[in-house]
Amino acid sequence: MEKDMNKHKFEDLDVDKFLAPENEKRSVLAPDGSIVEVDPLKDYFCQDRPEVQKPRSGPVENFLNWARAESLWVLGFGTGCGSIEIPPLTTPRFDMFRYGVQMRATPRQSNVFVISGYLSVKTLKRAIRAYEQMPSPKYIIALGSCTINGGMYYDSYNTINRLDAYMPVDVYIAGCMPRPEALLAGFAKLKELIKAGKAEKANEYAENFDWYKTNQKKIIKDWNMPDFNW
Amino acid sequence: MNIKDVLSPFTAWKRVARDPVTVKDPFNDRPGADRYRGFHKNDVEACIGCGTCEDICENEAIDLVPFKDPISGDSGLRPSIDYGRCCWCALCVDVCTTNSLTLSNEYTWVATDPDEFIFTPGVDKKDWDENEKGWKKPEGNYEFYGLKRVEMEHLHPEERSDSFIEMVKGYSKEQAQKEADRCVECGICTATCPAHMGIPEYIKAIRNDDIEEGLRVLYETNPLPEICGRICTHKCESVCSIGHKGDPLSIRWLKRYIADQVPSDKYKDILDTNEIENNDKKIAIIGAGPSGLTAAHYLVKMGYSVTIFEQFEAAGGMMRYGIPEYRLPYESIDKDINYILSLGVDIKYNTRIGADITLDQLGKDFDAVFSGTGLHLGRSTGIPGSDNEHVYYSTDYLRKITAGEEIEVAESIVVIGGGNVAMDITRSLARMQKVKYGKANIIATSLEKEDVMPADREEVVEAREEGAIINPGWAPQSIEIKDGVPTGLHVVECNSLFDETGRFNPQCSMDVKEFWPGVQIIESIGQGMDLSYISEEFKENMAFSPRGRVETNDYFQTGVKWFFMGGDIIEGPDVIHGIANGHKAAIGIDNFIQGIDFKAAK
Amino acid sequence: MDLKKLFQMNPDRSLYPEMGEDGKPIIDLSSHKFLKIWQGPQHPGITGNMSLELTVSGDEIVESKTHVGYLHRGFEKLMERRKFIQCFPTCIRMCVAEPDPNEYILAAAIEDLAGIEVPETAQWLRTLALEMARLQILLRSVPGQGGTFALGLGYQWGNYIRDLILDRFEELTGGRVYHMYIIPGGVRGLLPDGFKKRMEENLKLVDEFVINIDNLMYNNSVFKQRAKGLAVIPKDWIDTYGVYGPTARAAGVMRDVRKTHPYLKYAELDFEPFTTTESDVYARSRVRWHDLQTTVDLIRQIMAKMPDGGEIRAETPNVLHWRIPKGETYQKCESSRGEYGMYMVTDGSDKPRRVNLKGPSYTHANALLDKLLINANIADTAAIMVSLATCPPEIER
Amino acid sequence: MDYSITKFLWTLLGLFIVLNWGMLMSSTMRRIGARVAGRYGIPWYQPWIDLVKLYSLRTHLTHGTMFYIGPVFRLMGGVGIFLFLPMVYGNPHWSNYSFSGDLVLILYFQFFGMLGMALGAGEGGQPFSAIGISRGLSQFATIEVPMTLAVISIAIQYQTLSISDIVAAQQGGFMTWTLWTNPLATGAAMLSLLGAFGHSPFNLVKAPNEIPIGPPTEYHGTFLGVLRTNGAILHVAEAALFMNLFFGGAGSWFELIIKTFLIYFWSVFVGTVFPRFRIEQSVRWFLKVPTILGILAIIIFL
Amino acid sequence: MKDLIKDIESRFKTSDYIQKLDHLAFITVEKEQAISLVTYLRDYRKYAGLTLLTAVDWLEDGVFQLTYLLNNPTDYTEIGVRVMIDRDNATMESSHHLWENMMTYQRELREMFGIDFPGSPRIEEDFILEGWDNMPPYRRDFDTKKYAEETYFPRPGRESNDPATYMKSKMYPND
Repeated sequence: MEKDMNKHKFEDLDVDKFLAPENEKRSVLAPDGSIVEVDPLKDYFCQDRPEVQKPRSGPVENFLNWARAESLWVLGFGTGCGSIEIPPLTTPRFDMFRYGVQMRATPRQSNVFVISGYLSVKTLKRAIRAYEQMPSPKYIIALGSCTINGGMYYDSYNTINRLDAYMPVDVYIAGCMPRPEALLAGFAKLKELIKAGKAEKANEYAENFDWYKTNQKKIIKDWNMPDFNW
Repeated sequence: MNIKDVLSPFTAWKRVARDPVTVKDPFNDRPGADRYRGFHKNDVEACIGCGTCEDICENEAIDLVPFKDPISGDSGLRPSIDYGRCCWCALCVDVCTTNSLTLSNEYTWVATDPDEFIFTPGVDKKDWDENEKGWKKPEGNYEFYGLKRVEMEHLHPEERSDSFIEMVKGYSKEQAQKEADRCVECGICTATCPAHMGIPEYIKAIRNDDIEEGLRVLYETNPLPEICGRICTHKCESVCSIGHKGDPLSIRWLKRYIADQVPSDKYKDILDTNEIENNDKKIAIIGAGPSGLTAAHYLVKMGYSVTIFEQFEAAGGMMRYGIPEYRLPYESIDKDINYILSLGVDIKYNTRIGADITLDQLGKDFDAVFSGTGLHLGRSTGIPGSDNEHVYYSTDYLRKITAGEEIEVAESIVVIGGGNVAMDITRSLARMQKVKYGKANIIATSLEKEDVMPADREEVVEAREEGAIINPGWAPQSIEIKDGVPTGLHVVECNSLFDETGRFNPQCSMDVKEFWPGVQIIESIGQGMDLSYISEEFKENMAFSPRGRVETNDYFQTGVKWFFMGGDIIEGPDVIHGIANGHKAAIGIDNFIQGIDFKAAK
Repeated sequence: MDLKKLFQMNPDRSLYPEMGEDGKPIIDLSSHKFLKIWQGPQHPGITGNMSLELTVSGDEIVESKTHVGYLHRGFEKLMERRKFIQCFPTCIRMCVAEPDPNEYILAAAIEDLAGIEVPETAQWLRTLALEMARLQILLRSVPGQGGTFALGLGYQWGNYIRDLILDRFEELTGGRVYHMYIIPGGVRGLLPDGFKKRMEENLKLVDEFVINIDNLMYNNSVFKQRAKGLAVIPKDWIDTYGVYGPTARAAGVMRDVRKTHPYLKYAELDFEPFTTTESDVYARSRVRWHDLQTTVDLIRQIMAKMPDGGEIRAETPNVLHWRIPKGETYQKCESSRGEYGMYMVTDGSDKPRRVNLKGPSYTHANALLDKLLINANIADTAAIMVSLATCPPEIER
Repeated sequence: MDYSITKFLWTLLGLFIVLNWGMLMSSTMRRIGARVAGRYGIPWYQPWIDLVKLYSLRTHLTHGTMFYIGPVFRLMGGVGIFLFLPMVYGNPHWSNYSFSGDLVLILYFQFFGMLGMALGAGEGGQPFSAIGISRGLSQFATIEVPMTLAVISIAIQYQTLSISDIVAAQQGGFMTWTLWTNPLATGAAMLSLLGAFGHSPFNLVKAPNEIPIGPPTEYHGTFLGVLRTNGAILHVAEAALFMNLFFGGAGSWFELIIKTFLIYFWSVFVGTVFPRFRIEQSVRWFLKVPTILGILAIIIFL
Repeated sequence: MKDLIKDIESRFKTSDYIQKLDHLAFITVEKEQAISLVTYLRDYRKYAGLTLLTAVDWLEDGVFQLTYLLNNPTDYTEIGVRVMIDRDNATMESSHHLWENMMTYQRELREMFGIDFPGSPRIEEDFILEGWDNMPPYRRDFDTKKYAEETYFPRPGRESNDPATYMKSKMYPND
């Protein structure tokens, strides 16, 4: 698992095998009677690779980093059992809003993706997609032991063992399940990193995009998306 | 639409003036509960590295990593936890044999590096090491394995105190399986066992009710299971991990259980020894004691022609002549020995080396010689009066009992010595007194206090049950002789045996005196070896320790290359060391004959 | 012109969408009258990580397909390679929100097959843990029904009290979410000192909450407008669709394992599960609200009746190599969602041969939800799902 | 009308004040809502940080020209209302570009933002955006009915379409407010205001657990920043409009702050404790009580 | 339940009857008669509810055991009907017409065990797994740990020692 493995083996992938019918090339009869060729993989998805957006330096960037740290918008996507401890954070007992952490319903408006525990292959596919849709700078908090080394499900045929091979992770929180306080501590740690300008994993993802994509496609056989759907 | 339904929701607004119920400082205000299952703590001094935590962990989160060099009863390994796997179920805490592993109530661990989450509790210092709260094994009858030993049935003291019938009844199948079920298969006992027997493996065989497999495991390292299963000093039980919070496993009785279950005519089939390939090398073995028999067994299995020279009329050595029948019946000895002999071992009884045939002659006639002549000579205390004719050595007495010779049994007897042999003679004589006089009147004493007496605890207890008085912690001063017959023993209280440097240096309070009457005194303070069969010129080629013991290499080879020695004269004294020596010497002899190089004699 | 028909609040949709012979709606996507929408897995209105493939015509759903498998970990496979004691931490995670029934049915199945009798005190403690688990989940799911209609306030109150109950769980069991308390053979600890007093304080808050939520939610005109008459389950669906627990009780069918097959100490407790016949979202939510009160009452009864000390675990063989004779059994208990059962087959080895967990969501969220969502408004999807108390991890395990 | 640069600068300053007040108001309202729930809620300065963050995001991707223009239209809606709305009565600096027919223009601007949003969000291609837009447009159409009826009613009452004149007519004490002189129109308008502010039970457009989160689903970064800027301005501007029409206007910024706060609070007061309507229920609701009130208000003054 | 079992035994080819609990019995029936028995129980013996349908893989015997667990909503008893089907040709008659929720069970069994139920609705669609191209995972001969280690490569850098082996290597390496 060396990260310099920055080459992409397209021939390994048998995309057609699992291609969903709605993603197949087809001709469509337009309302005006003309026939239009449609290739959903090209037409419906964004085709750009993610770009490395180098962080600037100086007081302005420091101020912006401060603002980014104090305004963490978390994507409301409970990927695993850890999501059971998210509601306590949004409710009176722990109230994460006072720390500037808020929930958002759509990836386009979120900065923080809390991977709450194990990821099945099926969810990983959606999680990657949600992550790629999030605007940069974006951060991932891996909640629970399963994200670190498989946790309880280390021998399951359907859950990944190491999240860092598929998505760039900023902060790990050990526990099964971690208490809400631990998650708050995770947010605090993330804030610290952002303020120090060290939370640039989104750029790391863009730099090693091919490496990540190769890893992802090794296990997500039913890819059913164009490579660059970012 | 009901107007109440419009208005009643607004009652919620009454809460607007209340103070928020939020935890103000979530990182400090709310520590984990007293029983919280947080991060691991381990008392590395109490931990023995048995690895039950690793076995029970369903996530393979626990590794055993080296912490220090292993010693008997401590594997030197300590659990290391991968928090990328742990699920905080605390089963590892509940199963811990020493109760050293606990969980703290600390629960926050945030890091940027995923490789950081592996640590060895107690070794790698963490903030929560001093945390008193957290999960500990629940109190009460909450055990993952039996802590109570399955009681071995003994003959009742009244039934046994006047007979030499075997007093230990042995386990039934249910009892044995229940006892075997307690084993946690840590394997720490294996290192402590001098013969390094595969203890967990044969216990597992009992559990699986696979006696044949059990016997095969036994014979890998020990060809005298019937004997060992009765009289082994079971050092393994002293380090048994279950023993840290409960009774250790009855490893010895389980071994006996296996051997007892198999009829002797099935041995060859089970152990696959019906056909043994022979080579033309010949080995001589001096003494049919445990080490000699063991060496003979393994050598004959390797294909050598083995001849044993035994001075008495029956094989077994100290096992037969040193241990009373109520502990080790002769049938059991015969069962083991007959099997070994049936493999093709030639035995010459009543043949004494030095007298009937010289050692040099053996060396010429045979390719290698193993000697396991053991400790047969009694030792004297040397106190005034000990040269009296009514003062005996226990070894002689025990041999005579076995041989069926007539011996003197006085009405009152004093035994000096606190070892197992002393208990044997005490209990034997107590039985004979009971037969002869109707009651036992025998007192045994030792230098050591009761808690450090060398004899096995159960021996002492049983001896008392049988009417003998065991009164340890006294130093014999002199034997009072009246008219050429002893009348008793003068003793003073002995406070300590060893000084600070560990040297033997008994300290007595001379003013605390006792006098124990007895017309017969038995000395049982250890045995000496008889090396008279080794000629002086021979001895020149051998190395001796300053205390007069023969020095050998790891394979019990002496300075004379073809001469191997083992058993009580080298290590011990006990059966299991003899067996271990015999086994290893057999390997050594094999290597020697095949010309495989191993470390030469020291 | 039929004026009555024009002003009818809920138009008659019994013939729409048109159904084919195979019972499926006839939908022609190319007609541009239908739109396919995937609701979930990343969707705030989904109970957990699952998704619905909805075909909508306007705001109206004409076909729904439940897609699960986002949380599949293969527990049943994993438990086949774990020893019985090792199944215990594994099993709990099958349904995260209410873990104790998982623990209980595993323990009950193992004890039944191995023939172990659980001590009296342990049985009381198990009953207490199960009722506390029901209490904490009902404190979420009762106001959660309001949450699906964007009434988040009750959810906030309920969750706070739930956190307090979880504190009690932490005291009793050492865990906040995964309690790992009901171990095969018994339980893992007696009540800590002062537990009953603190629990009683929390129960007073629950009593207050019950009244507040009644004022806020059940006597709320908008809530009533939305929930009443929504997703009615006819009584004759109960058996053909496999409807359990409060959902069945809202349709007037008594389904409560605590009453029909009293386990643990339920036979000694005095309670009567609430039933009603409206069978809509409001009725189902109302049944849960009554369940909440029943549970509070049960916890009080348990705390009054249970012995203070005693044995907490029966003697079992060494758990490191515990073999259970060949056999099969089906053990069940009443979770907050309904009958929660485990089918276990053993083959005499130290690991189960097959474990199959059957939760009510398996039928509720698949066949029943697919059926109920037809003709529903897309805005009501979340409400219908929550009213059926779907818990995705127990569907796919 | 004064078109001088000074006037423009004063208006800009007013816009700045309104923007900041809008953000403070929104965070305060959220804190009040949090109090009812029993928690603290966001810090009062959170909207500013959010705004800085949104404008500083590095990724901006677009789904087409209309996607860009949508937020701009939306902002125009908010700023448009502000521009033609006199903020502080009797002070030429704060009367903005109010003119004699501004009431009609403002009603138009209210719809303008929604239309712009529809165009932009439609370009985003998200089905949930489309559903949100269709809901938003149909609901807003029905909100406008009682609203317009109320406005017509007071226009008839005061015989003017100039907001400044309406405010002027209400001067002279508490009891001269439209609230008392025309309670039916006020009622109709205050009920339709619940819909205009988009709190429960009328927050169908963004409905997070139904159609996450409606039209702005695809909007992020600067686009969302613009939308939120507009939100802050729009809420104050709408509240100020109602203040001017029904609650006697404001004699000073302080009075404006108090009154807009209370007017906005009215929607929060209802929204916190009521769930959300379904779209057809919402439409029916606006067409029932508020519309009838509005019609009655007109009938009375005819 | 004894009467019921007698009745069943007289009508169908059954074996291996076990009364597990007072309210729970298991009985094995021949494959050809399985659906008729289940239908009989549902229609004539009031076993109207389907508690579960699942399979057990008896790899050694080369059969799959299907268990139809039915419940009686009137007297709350349960009966488990076991059917042994050939493992190599794992096909079973579909019974989706009996219960609306049956097709979900059959879809799961098809996916996780590879047991086919021809005619069951949506039987070909993925249920839980997506893009799975290996052996059905619930079969006994599928080694989940091996698959997981090869596919998801656990974090390296861990090694463990067995106490007995470690002590041997350190204390008496030559024996």
